[in-house]
Amino acid sequence: MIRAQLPALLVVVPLLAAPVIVLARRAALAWALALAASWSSFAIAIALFLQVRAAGVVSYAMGSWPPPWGIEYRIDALGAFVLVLVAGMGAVVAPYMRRSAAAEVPGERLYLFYAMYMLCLAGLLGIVATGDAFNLFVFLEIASLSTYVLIALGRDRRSLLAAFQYLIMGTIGATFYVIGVGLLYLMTGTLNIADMAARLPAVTETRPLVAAAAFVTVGISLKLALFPLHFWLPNAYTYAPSAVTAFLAATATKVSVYVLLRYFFTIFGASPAFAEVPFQEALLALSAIAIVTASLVAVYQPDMKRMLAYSSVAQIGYITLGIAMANRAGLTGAIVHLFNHGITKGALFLLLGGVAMRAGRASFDCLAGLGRAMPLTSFGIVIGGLSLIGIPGTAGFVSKWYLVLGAIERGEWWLAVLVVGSSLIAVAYVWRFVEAAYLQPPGPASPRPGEAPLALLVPAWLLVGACVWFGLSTSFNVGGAATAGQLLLGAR
Amino acid sequence: MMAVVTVGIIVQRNLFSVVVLAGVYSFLMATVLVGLDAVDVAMTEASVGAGISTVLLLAALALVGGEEARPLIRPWLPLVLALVVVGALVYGTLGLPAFSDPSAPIHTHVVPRYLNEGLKETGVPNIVTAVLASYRGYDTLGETAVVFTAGAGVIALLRRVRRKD
Amino acid sequence: MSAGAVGGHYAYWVTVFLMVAGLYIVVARGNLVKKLIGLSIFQTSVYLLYIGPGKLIGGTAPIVAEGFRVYSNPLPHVLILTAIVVGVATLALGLALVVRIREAYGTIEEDEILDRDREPRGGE
Amino acid sequence: MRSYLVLRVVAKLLIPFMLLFALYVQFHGDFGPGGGFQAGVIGAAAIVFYALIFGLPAAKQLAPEWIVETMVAAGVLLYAGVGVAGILLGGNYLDYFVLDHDPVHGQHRGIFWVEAGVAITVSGVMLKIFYMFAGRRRDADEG
Repeated sequence: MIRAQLPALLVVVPLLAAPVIVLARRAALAWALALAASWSSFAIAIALFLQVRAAGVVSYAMGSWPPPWGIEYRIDALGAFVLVLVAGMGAVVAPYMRRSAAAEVPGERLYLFYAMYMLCLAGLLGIVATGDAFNLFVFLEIASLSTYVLIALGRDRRSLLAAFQYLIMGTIGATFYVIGVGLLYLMTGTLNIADMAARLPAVTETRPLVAAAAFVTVGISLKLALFPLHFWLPNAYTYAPSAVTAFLAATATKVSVYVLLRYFFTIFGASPAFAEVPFQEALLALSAIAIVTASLVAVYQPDMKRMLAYSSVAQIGYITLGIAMANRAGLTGAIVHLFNHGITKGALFLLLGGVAMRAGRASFDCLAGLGRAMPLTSFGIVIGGLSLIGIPGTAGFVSKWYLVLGAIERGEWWLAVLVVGSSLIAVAYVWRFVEAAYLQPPGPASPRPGEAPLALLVPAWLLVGACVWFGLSTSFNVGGAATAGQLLLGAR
Repeated sequence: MMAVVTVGIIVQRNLFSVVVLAGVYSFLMATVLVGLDAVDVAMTEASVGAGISTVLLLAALALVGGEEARPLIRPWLPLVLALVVVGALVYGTLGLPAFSDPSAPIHTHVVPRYLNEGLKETGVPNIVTAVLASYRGYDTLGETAVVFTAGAGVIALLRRVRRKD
Repeated sequence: MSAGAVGGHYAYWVTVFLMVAGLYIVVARGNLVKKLIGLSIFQTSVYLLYIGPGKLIGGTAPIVAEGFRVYSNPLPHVLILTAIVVGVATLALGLALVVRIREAYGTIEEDEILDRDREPRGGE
Repeated sequence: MRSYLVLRVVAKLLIPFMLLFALYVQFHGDFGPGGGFQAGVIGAAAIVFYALIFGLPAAKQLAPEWIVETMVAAGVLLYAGVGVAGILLGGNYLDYFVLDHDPVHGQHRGIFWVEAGVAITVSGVMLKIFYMFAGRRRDADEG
C-alpha cells in the first residue's frame, strides 16, 4: 500500500518536518529531524526511480480526483532522474549543515534555518514531481521564499541586500510564469500539463500561444539565471551561508532547467505553432554568450565563491546549449551535464565551506598556502576543478563529450569549438586556485594548519568521489539521461 | 479609475501617501472583482490585499522612515523596457477569446464538471470553496505552506538576537 | 477589430496597463519599499487577466442555488485566491528584509546602499 | 499608547463583532463567500485592532507570543494531517472520501478541518508578523 503512495510522501515528508521543527525550537532536535526527513525523501526518490524505470510513468491523483479535475503528480524518466539528484544533494548537505550552519547562523535562528531548508527541499521536489502547471507555481514560490530567507541568514550584511534583489527578480520571474500559464489556460481550458500538451495542437489561434511561450521562458530563465537575467546569482551565492550555496548551486538552477525542458518539449514541442518561432536559435545564441562571458568574468574574481558562482552561470550556459541543439546527443549531453554539474559544484562549495569556516572568508588572499594547511580540502577542490573543466575520467568530461557530439551532429563546427574553447577558460580559473593553494607560501590571512572538521569533509569527499565515479562508469547518469532525452524527443 | 491611482503611486514621493494609495488601489480592485462575479476573491483581496498589507506596510514604515529620495536620474531605460513589454502583451492578447463568450475553451473543458457535479460530490454549494478545498486541495496545502514559510521567515529575520549581530 | 472585439478586449488592456505600471515602478524607483508596492501592483494585474475572461455576461457568482443556470467560471477564482496569498507572503518577507537592511545600512535607497558597500569591506 | 476615550469605547463595541464575523466567515464558507483565509485574516485584524487601541502588552496578554507561534505551525500540521489520515484510511493523499462511511459527508468533514487548519495558520502568521514588527519598534525605541 505504501509503494503506491510514494509520490505524495516524497514531498509531504519534508513539508511536514518543517512545522514540527518550528515547534521543536531546539537546534539539535531540529537538525536530527531535518536529517531524518532529507534521508527518507532520498530513499523515496531512489524507490521512485526504480518504479519509473520499471513502469515508465508513475501517475498519482491527489485526493483521488481524476487528473484534469484534480491535481496529478506525474513522474517520468526525466522527472525521476532530477528527483534523485535533488533529494541526493539534500541528503548529502544535511549532515554537512550541522557544523557549518552552527558557525555561520546565530544560535536562536538555527532551528528556523533547518525549517527553511526543509521547506526549500520540499518545494524543489514538489516542482519536479508535479504534473499540474499551477501547482508548479505554488511549489516554486515555497522553494523561492525559503531560499530568500536562507540567503538572508548569512553573516555578512550584504547577504540581506542579495536576498532582497533575488526576491524582486524571483517574484517577477514567478509572476511572468503565472501570466504564461494563464494564457495557456485561456487557450486550452486545462491546467494539467499532459492534458494541455494533448489539447494544444488543436488550438488554431497561435498568437497567444507564442506570447505564453515567451512569458514562461522569460520567467523560468530568470530563475535559471540564464545569461542576461543572471545578476542576482553571484551576490546570492557569495553571501549566503556556504551550506546553502552548495545546496542551491546543485539543485535550484537545475530544477528550473527541468521546468524549461518540461515546457519546451512536452508542451510546446507538440504544437506546430512553434516551428517557425526562433526559440531554438535565440537560446543557442544566449547560451553561447553566457558560456564565454561568464567564464571570462569568473577568471578575474577576487573571491573564490564568487568565481564559482560565475562559473555556475557559464555551466548553465552549457546545459541550455544542449537543449537548444534539440537533437538526441545534445539533449542527453544537457541532462547529463545537469547531473554532473550538480555534483561537481556541490562538492566545490562544500569544500569551500570548510575553508570559510576556518579562515572566515573564501577569498584568494586567505587561500594562499592552503595545500599544506588543509591538504584534504584543497586536493578535493582540485579534483572538483578538473571535473569542471571536463578532464577525461571525471564527470564533466562525459557531458562535454555528448555536447560536442550533438554539435557535430548538427554540423555546426563553431559550437564544438566553443565548448572545447571555453573549457580552456575554465582551466584558467581553476589554475588560479591551484597556484594560490600550492605554490604560494601561507599568507597572513590563510588559516592555521588543521583540517576542516570531519563532519564537513565526509559529505564533500562523498561528492568528489561521485564526480570521479560517474566520470568512469556512466551507466547511471548517461543511461538515465538518454532515456529522458528519448522520452522528450519522442513526445515531439 | 485604477489607472489614475496607479499613476498617483508612481509619482507620489511621500511613502506614507503611497501606502494609503496602495490601500485605495486594493479596495478598487476588490470592487472590480465583485463586478466580475468573483465574490470570494473580492472579499479576500479586500481583507488581505488592502487590510493586512497596508498594516504591514505602515508598521514597516514606522521602522524605516517615510520619505523617499529623489527619483532616478535616468528614467528612460525602464520606460523602454515597459514599452517593450506592452508590445509583447498586446500582441499576446489579440488572439484571446472575447470578453465573455461562453464558447471559450475555459468554459467548455474542465469547469462543467465542477459546476454540475460539485454540489452532489462535495455537498458544498459554494463551488469555489469546493474546488479550493477538495478538488484542488493540494494547491491550498501548498498555499498554506507558503504562508507558513513567510511567517517562519519573518520570525527568523526579525527575532531580536541577544548579542548585536 | 470590430467594436465587439474591442469591447471584449478592454479587460486585457487594463491588465496590460497595470502590469506595465507595476514593472515600471519596480525597475525605475530606487526606494526599496516603493519597489515592493510596485511588485504587488504587478501581481494584482494578473488577477484581472485570470478572472476577466472567466465572467459570463448572464452568469452569477459560482454558488449553486435554485433558479440560477449560468455561472461564471470558478476555477480562476481558486487560482487567484492562491496568488493573493502568495503576493502578501512575498510582501511580508520583503518588508522584513527592508527592516533588516535599514538597520544594517541605515538607508533604504538602493544607490546609497551600493555606495556603502563600495567602502572598505567592513562588516565582514 | 495614549488613551483615547472615544477610540476605546468604539473598539470595545467593534472587536467582539469582528471576531464573531470572522467565525461566521469561517463556517459559512461552504454556502456563501468566505473560507479559511478570510476568516484567519479577519480574526487577526480584530486582535491587531485591539493591540493598536489598548497597546501591545495588553494584546500580548490576550494572545501570548508562544501560543501564536504554535498556531503558525499547528495549522499546517492539521492540514497535512488530514492528508495523511486520507492515506491511512486507504485513499490517496488528501482524499476526503474515506474520512467517513458516506463520501459526501466525508467531503464535508475534510473540507471543514482543512479550512480550520488554514484559518489557524493564517491568523497565527499575520499576528506573529505584527508582533514582530511592533515588537521591533518598541525595542528600537528603547534600544
